[in-house]
Amino acid sequence: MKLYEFEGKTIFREMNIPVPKGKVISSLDEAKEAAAEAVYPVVVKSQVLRGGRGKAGGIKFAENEDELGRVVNELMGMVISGEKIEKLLIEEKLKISREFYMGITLDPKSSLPLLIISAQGGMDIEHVAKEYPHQLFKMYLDPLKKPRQYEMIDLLLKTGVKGKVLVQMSRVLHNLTECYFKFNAMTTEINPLVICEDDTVIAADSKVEIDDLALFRIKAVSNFERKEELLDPLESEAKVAGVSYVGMGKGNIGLISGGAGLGMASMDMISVHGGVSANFLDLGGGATTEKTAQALKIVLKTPGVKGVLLNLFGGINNCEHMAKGITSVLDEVKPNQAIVVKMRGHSQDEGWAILESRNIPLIKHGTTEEAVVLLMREMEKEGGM
Amino acid sequence: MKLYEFEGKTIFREMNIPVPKGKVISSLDEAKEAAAEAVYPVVVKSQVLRGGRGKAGGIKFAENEDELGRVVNELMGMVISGEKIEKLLIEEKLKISREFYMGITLDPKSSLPLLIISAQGGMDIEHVAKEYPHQLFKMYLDPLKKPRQYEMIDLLLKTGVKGKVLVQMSRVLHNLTECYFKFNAMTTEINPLVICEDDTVIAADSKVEIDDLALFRIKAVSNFERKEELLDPLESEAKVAGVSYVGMGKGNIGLISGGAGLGMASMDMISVHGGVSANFLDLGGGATTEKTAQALKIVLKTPGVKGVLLNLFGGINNCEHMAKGITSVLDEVKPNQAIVVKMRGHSQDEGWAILESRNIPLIKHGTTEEAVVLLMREMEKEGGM
Amino acid sequence: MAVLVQPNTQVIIQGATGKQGMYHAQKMLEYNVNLVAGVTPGKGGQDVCGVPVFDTVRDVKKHFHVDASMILVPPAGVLAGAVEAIENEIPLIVIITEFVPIHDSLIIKSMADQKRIRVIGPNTIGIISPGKGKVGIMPGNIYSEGNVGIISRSGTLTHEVSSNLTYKGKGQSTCVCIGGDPVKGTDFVDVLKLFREDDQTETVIMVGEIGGAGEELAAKYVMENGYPKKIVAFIAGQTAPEGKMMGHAGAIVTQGFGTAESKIRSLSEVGITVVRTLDELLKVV
Amino acid sequence: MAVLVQPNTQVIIQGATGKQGMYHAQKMLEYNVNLVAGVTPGKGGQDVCGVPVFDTVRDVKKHFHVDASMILVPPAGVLAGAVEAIENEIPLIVIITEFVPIHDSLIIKSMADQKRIRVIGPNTIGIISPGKGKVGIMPGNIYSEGNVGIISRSGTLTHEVSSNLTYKGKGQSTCVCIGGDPVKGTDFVDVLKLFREDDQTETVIMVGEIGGAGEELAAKYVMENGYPKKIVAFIAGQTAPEGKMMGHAGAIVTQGFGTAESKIRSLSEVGITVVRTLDELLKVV
Repeated sequence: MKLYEFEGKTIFREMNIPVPKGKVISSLDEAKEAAAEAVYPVVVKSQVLRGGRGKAGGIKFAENEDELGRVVNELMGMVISGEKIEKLLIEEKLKISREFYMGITLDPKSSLPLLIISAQGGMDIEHVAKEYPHQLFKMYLDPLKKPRQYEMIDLLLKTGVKGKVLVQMSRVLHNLTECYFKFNAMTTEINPLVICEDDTVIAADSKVEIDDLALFRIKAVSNFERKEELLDPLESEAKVAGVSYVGMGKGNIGLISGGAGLGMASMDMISVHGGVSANFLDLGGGATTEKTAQALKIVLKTPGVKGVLLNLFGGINNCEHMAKGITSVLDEVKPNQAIVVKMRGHSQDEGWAILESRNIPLIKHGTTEEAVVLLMREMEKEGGM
Repeated sequence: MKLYEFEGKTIFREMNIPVPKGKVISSLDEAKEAAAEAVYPVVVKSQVLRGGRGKAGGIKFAENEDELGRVVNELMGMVISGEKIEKLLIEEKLKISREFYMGITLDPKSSLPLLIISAQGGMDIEHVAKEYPHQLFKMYLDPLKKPRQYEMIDLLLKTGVKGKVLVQMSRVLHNLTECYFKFNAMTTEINPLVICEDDTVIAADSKVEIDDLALFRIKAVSNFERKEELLDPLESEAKVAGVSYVGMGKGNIGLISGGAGLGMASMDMISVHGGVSANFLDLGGGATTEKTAQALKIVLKTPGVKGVLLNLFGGINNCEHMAKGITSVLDEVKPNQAIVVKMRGHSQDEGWAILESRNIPLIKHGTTEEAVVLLMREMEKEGGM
Repeated sequence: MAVLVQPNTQVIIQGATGKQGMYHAQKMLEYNVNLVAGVTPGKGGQDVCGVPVFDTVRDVKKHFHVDASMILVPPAGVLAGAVEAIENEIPLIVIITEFVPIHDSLIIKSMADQKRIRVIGPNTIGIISPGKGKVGIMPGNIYSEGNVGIISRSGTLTHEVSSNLTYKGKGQSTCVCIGGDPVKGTDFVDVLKLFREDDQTETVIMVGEIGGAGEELAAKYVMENGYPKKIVAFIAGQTAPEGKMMGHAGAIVTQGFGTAESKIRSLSEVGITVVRTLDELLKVV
Repeated sequence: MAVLVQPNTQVIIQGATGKQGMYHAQKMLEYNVNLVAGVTPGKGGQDVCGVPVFDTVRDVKKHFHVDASMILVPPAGVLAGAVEAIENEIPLIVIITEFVPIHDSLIIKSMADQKRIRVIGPNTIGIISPGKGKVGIMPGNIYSEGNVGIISRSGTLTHEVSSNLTYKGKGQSTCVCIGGDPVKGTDFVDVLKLFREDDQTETVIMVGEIGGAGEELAAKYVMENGYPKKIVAFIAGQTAPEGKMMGHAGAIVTQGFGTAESKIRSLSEVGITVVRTLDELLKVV
């Protein structure tokens, strides 16, 4: 779960990471109130989850109440990379002396959290990372050991900061790592971390993403509102059924698989044979008769789908249950699209028998390629290509 | 800081320790509202910080709204061991099958937190501890390692619990230890921990004490209200001055010392020589000129005090500063009580010179006994005995 | 002699009394696995398919020597279960459960590394040495004994590749599904090291996927240490749409690797045969 | 040769740039202590009374060998400072600061025990080997060199007893103030063991207080191991009012000990001379 900037800052405040004074507004009425209270100049920041906000004009400044009104009117409702701006964060404008970067994320090579700091913060940190990697200072974090204040100071000394700024930064860094662990974050990032003209250190932005799988135990984020994303109707249906759904745009083949790996490999194979996958439904673990049936119904409803490949294994699942799910759909929907099932594993004989009794084209011992080729042939037969 | 039962239960709830459904009331109006909503029978529990509430009649039951009204009227404002009841906790009455004991506190022998459980909980646990110590099961907790669920199960198996109750208890035990560490507790205790007739496990009481020295960082308790304790006016004055004050009841000698150990030893010595300490002020670390002066003024104001012993060291403090504090009081108050100063340490020559210039009876190289004897003599001189 | 699982491996299931635990206890017994006990707190004294159940791992160890534990508990219970297995020094721990929070996996991995205990998973179908035994949930009938070692991130692709090989008459020494999560106890390199020393294994198949760095690290390992056996690799997701990154931190640590192209290039460069389709894989092994 | 502090002991002060840090740096230099450096994050490059200040303990160790650190930072900073000293393997750490949260002391003590590092305090005036050196804040002039070892929970009573002895012409080998907190790095038994082996120390004075179990544990140690030197003990607080206990847990763990009577009885029973007043102490030593 990605957090909006203002949500991340709420968490930062809780973790004693200093953030600018500010107020979130979500309507023009609130804006008026905020404008009357604000101490100018202020910065007005669009609250969106996608990146590139600054370059897209989503951040503006205002010197007085009038300007603020204008800026709010401009920004509210604007669309940035497909995301409509519905909230604005109005903050004191900092007197920036320098901009640092601080971030923690999972390093895929070591499988450890990696802390990265740089005295060259701001929007171009990726450029710095590529062109001047020696200006990035890194430290792996030990998941079993709380971060130490002195380790933070050691790391920061490399950037050349000193005195009061060093002490403040070490606290921010320490608290950011505590935040990373406490909130089960995928990423906690401050860019820029601002050193103001009076040498105070303030987190001017926040990027926090919480591990979705840990949300059940992170109470602090449970009251962050999320509008239900506007899903494709089929995607919503899949969500209700508890099936993972990936829409691929236009395509002629629907794909159901019992795992992401086999699904991706099947898509690759469909592509090799000139087919185009319309969507991909992953039954995951625990595919019951009902779940299999619902997945198949969703795929059959997909506009443009002329054929469906079910590439299944009775692993944690069971072939008999899945076969029953498939035949139940045939009874209910009577589809005219081509359907090919490749299935083996636990209770495969029982499953095969059920499918064969209904003459469903079936690959028992063949490969995924054979299944794809068979589906293509069936689709031609039905005039679907 | 000791927490009221209902406050402890707020924390328990946060830590996923099950507690009975209930409501705190602090007025008869609130009681009426609660009575209308309650599901009877209920138990009404006086919220006091001192022990022995049950035996003193501070817990009562009510079968219906009328009875509840009567019981609330009886309890509200009642005094238990000197403590006036101002809040009541009205809770569902549990259908108790068995009562366990669970507690964690610092073990003075090992200097480690000690977890204690017993299947013989309830009011008489201290009796059990004395007479049947083998019915108490104990485990030291490692301050560097989070408690493990399986260790809790291991410990609980010794009490003979099984099945669903074992699992619930292990969760309570695990969460109680997390609570102990997270809230920097001196003690976290559940007595009784109730196994209900339907095999659910519920913390029927809570005893939580937070380390006062850690309160600055325990946000959860910062909004627990505490009325300023009704202090002796001198005690309040000492509190404002930042001096530790222990009142001793009636006495003729006031004592100021630069540390608790020397203070206690001085009291012991005063007692040996037939004196009675009226109070004891500990200047602690960082005794400035002002602090010393304020402490002396407070002692001089104490009714019945005929003589004052200042038993001081310039250790973390400085003799010169303390001497200036003493003489400033003489100028301001012109006391007629006897004053004896025993003082040495950092800057002792400067300090001694100041006191000698004002003819204050001074022990330089003598013992505390010599100082006490000198004070007694001075008091006789002034006709104070 | 295959790796990790042998005919005499003594196995427990943590979470044996759940629906899946009972189902797979039955399947393991059918595959002649030495399933000595189940562990479920509060269910001590019961049995599953005749196998005794205990409250704690420590209780099991009072009665049985244990070589491996298969963890099949809900995601929120995995951390406690794995910590219990690690601190009771079970040398091989296979975490089947999917949807385990990443921070839990981080802790599990660090603790296991400290104690030199091998964790496989989470989010895996486990390990099988066909004909000898398994600590996993795979259907034994689609696997067969032979000389191909398989390392795969995906459970279904483990099934797919193994069953394809089986039907072509090519058996497997051991199939290790290392799991699909970003943080896993065991990665490609670890299993490559095992297969290197295993006399039964003649060829190794690596089944990778887009994302992560395991395949690139395996290529680096082979470059630095050579490899005495033939390795064939397949990367799934060559036509998958690109994922989205959060913040700059992700971009900084990733710096371009993780794509199918990066993996295929890295592996090819060190002389590993990289096939483009699963069927091609069958032809070159 | 006295214990813990010797003439060549090299000392740092963590918190050297604070008001008290600067004052006691000066006092230590006056006592000819080898004060090699101060540590205050953010003040690296400055100096205190001519002694260089560094940002971290690690930075100090690049330039100096360090035998001991005296910690004089505010209570909320003690945990971080002590952890830094422990993990940088300073073998002797003296925590002067009072009002340290008990849970912080628990962590400090456990970490130090694991690494076999000696922590004195918190809430102590420190250690002095008169005439040789000190890691503490005591006024050197009221101490004198000799053959009495002192162990005291109270800072002021350490001053009192030592100065009384000094004025009677009896010097001290080492005075160790173990501090007044319920959780402390070093207790009576630990220092008794040191004095046991110290040839300079002929007599040991234990200055106890009501509360805690340190005096009873010392009695137990002497009972089990004997003691080759004369021990004289004094317990302060014989006339102090009784403290209050919280809950049953306190009563269960305490079970009667901690009172002046319990301590005096325990110590007397193993043959230790227990005096009733501080003046009596002077007579029997």
